[in-house]
Amino acid sequence: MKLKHLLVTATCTALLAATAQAEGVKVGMITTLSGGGAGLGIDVRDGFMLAVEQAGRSDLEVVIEDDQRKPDVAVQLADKMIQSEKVDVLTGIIWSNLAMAVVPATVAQNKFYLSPNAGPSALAGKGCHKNYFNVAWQNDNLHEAAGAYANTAGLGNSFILAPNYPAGKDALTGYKRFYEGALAGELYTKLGQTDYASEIAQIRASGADSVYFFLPGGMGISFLKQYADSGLDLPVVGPAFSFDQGILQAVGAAALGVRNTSQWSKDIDNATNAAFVESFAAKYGRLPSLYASQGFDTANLLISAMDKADVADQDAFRAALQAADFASTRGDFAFGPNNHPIQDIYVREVIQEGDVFTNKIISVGLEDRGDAYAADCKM
Amino acid sequence: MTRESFLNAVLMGFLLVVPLAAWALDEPFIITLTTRAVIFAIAGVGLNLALGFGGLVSFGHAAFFGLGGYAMGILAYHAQTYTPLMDWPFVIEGTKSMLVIWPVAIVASGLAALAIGALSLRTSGVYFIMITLAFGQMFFYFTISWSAYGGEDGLSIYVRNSFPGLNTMDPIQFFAICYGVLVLVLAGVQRLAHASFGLALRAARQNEERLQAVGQVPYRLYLTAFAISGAITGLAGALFADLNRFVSPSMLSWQTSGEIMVFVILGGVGRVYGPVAGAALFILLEHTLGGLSPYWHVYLGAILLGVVLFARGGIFGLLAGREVAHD
Amino acid sequence: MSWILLVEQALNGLQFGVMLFLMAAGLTLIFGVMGLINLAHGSLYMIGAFAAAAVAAATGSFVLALIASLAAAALAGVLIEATIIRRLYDRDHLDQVLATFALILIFSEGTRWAFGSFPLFLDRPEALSGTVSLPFGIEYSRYRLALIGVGLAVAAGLFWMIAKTRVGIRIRAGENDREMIAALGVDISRLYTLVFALGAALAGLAGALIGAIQSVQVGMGEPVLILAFVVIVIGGIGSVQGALVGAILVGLTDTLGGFLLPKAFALFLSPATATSVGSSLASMSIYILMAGVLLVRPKGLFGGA
Amino acid sequence: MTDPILKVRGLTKSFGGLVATRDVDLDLHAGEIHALIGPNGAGKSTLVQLISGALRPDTGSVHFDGQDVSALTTAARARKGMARTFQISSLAMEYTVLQNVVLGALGRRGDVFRFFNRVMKDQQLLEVADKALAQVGLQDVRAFRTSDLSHGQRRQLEVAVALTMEPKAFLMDEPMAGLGAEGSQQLQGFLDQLRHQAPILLIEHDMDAVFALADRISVLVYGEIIATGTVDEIRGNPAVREAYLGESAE
Repeated sequence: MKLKHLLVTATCTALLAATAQAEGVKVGMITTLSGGGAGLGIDVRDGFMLAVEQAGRSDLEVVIEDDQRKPDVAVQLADKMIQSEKVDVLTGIIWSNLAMAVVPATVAQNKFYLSPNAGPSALAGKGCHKNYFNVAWQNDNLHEAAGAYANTAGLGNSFILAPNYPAGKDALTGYKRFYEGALAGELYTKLGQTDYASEIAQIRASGADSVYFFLPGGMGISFLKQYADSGLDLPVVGPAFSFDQGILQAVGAAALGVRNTSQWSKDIDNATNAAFVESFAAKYGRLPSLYASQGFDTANLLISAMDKADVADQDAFRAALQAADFASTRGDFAFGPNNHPIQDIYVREVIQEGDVFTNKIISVGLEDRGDAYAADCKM
Repeated sequence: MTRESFLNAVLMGFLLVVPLAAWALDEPFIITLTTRAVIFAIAGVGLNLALGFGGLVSFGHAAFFGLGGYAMGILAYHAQTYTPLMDWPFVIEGTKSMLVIWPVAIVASGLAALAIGALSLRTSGVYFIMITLAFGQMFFYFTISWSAYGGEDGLSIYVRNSFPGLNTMDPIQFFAICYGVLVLVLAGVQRLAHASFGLALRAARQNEERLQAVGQVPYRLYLTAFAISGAITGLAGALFADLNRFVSPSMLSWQTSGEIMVFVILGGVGRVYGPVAGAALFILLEHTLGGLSPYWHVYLGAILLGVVLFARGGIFGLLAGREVAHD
Repeated sequence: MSWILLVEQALNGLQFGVMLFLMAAGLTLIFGVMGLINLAHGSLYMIGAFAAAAVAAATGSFVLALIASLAAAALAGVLIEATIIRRLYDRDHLDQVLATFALILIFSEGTRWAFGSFPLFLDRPEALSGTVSLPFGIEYSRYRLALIGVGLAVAAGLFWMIAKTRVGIRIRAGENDREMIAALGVDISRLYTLVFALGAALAGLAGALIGAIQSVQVGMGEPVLILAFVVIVIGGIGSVQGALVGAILVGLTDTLGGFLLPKAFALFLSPATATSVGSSLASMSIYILMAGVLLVRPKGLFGGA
Repeated sequence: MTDPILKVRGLTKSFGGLVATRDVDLDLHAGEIHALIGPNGAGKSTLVQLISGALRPDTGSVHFDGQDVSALTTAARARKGMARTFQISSLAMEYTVLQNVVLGALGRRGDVFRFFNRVMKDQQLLEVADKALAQVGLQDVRAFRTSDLSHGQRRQLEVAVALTMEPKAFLMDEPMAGLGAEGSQQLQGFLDQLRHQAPILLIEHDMDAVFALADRISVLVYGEIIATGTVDEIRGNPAVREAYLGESAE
């Protein structure tokens, strides 16, 4: 491939600049800690650092920087981490657009990147790279599970909506990949939109039997509150992003009973998860979210590779990562050929436990799901 | 040598010495950081032409910054995927050469500025501020939904574009290119400020009636200044995209317009080298305050507020005193 | 597409419009009387929402929450007016833009520091939940209907105040001639503080009312701020009447544009393309509206002189 | 008699229902000072703006130097040689005195769209500028910032800028306003000489100056010219006396 050729050129340049690595592993975490969406970054960081602390290793150093959710700042920080801090591994990015800005250049410079959250399709298919590991999910996964769930739940006329940007389009594509019923309507809303009266009116008029939406962050909160207020009582399905622990309390009772898909839930029954939930709550005084679990798993994956290989030996370290020989909060966890997870995606329901709104697993949406792009990946 | 030109020399020397020292000490990130300041300075110098010399408070310059970025992104994207930009009526190929990309970025953003300016200059005052903001937002939302070039995800370019005889992936060499562009732009704007056009434009800002009374039409001067201003900011955008090897709609957000404006005001409105000082200080603040606290925006806000309230004329007003009339 | 849906969308547009008016009225008054561009108006909206959420969480009362939003925003308004804004009245627009931009940074991060990074919970009162049946079989959200009512009532009150009360007369005098009003012996700085507090309170109220059906989070004020600017520019800066007309125009354009444009494009494009092109154009529609209005009337619809 | 340099015919302008000028005829001949007087609110400012092109009349025409300039902009009229000075000094205050006059000369020459010349080193422009400064007696302060000038000096500078335009006629809006007795006296002497360079349409409140300088006087009341004539004719005109007595009785 000619593209590869370009990459090789870049790699050589970077290699010349690189100096001999010291003992141990230095990790650069670039994540969103200020401004809008800071909650997600804080959860990833806290989950990651909890695992690091529990491992108690002196040969693992973590440098954390705030990307302010700005792609150009993230790129600067990646440069800083690689050039000045001389890190071996980068991680932490929450948003797909920031990942698209940072990941290709990072792996081209022979660094490892472990994604604790974003999984854009471009990096799973043609743009995959042997040094890029996704420890969360490919962006489509939760939506695919929702589509599959709709089939088993007997929903045959969905109204689907997402913001008008790439992740939104991927989401609806993912849903439709497994969903077999008819579409009552398909809408793209403005990114950052906060009022959904118009969309809800269209849902009401469409004759749909269910609603699937992907509206991350504040958009989802607004949608759910307004949906509950509209008196519509069609079943709603969404991905876990709008129902995670940080957001649920702001949505309140409006979310009760909503089915959502997630690769993690705090009631997944394994010892690692139970210990994680307990120690996270004890340390930070709040329940962990799926982002926190992803941060925690990412750190444990890294630590498991450190036990097996020296990071200076790239091939051995890569093989150790690929083996994914760690106890995941999700139970079974393995990497596919494109270094993306193969894992179960659950269907959860929002419930109330005392004063706190949280989720409970009701079924498995997709079992051992990889992703749709692995075939395009030539490593 | 006036105090202002002394300050100019110190400033440009500082921007040169810092990365060289960083190069010697093998601190490439400092070089990258300085490069960022230099590119922001170019964008600010561009805006300053409209804002400082013409009195045109544009709240939409991010559109030109982003347009320059996308000109680079699109050309390089087509070059790296080996797909032509256009098949019909004739084939246009992408390119990875800065010497081709820059003129395209300049012309594209200059033409956009000409069109936006021609419409916006029918208004004045607050209305002008707001209509430029509106055009900026239009471009912003357009790029977000422009799925052919990545939409909100933006476009990644794997390797920096090429410049004859230099290795652009080497931070110090890429810095040299940007610094060279800044010097050229500053020299150009300096000449322009002292040329017939500059004399008339700055007179129009001070007193439109006066300019008309000597037989000249302010609108034409404003529009020309706005177009040149947009073109320079567009060039900065192309460099910025190359620095990051990435372009996305965030370059076109209204916060970016605000930031470019901050560089100009922080440095000193209407001083040719003002935005250079402003951008350098801004990057310095961002870097040092960012390390102090996750809530560093509070401090940044307080400093900006202090500059507006107590240091009128920005850094240059503070250090170089009242603007010296040049003749 | 039925016409009932169209009417419902028009109601939604109207509701969006009257809420924008609450924001825009303060902005336009502050500009009209004091000549100030206040970018920090969106922060006052955010403060109103956060105050309401905090009080609602503590007391469970929506009425108290609304009172808190008014009081907190007005207090914040008086505070910044007396310490900072006051120094900006005789500055040019550029200084005002920068200073109030700095205020946004301070308010946003300050709020995040005080309330954390996660969105807060604020719900509409139970009494206003559910829907009401309107004529012709339209089911409409009770809370949104209440919002339209509150918005129109505030608008009426504002018009009455400006037309009939002494404060209103002074405001009108202040809009026409600043020296004149000082010559009349009115304590100008008190009038300015009052107008600013009034504008702030309206923004805070809007924040609380909207916060109940949206997400109460840091940064929520900025998109609304930009829309409010679009509104007052369309209406003519300084004109409360213009703000009302502009707000409703923007509300309807945004809602109906987002609803109708994809359908219109579907008439001659494939569904996927139509949705995408229509949605893109819809997100630009209000800016296109604003540019169009300014090209025909460079000082807005009601901006006379 | 030769054609007038400035010929105004039937100018009418109303704002809403209010008629600001009604059917105004006015001539300015070579070599004369033609004064336009009238009580406050008579419409003098409106008339000046109509002649200079800042306002468009509802009906009527303005001919300048033998051409119909009614459709031209202020700038185009200025380029034809209609030099205007303003009631309130209208100068580029941040510029030096020299920069202001060079701006005038540049405007006259017309090549403002040059981006890389050194305008303040342009000998041709400097010559014109220095000549104008010398004529008004400001050569000693040429490097001063305009905002540092006294009120009287700014008035002189206005005239100097007008001179660089190689004017065919001057349109002077209350040049004596705000000057002390001495300053007025000085300017009066200067204008007396200036009329030989180009005729002056002088809008002025200072009656002593008007009566001392004017060859002819037109009186504008409520937007209409009620009388035009020599100084003596106007002094003896009963309608004028009434208009002015009425004013002074206020």
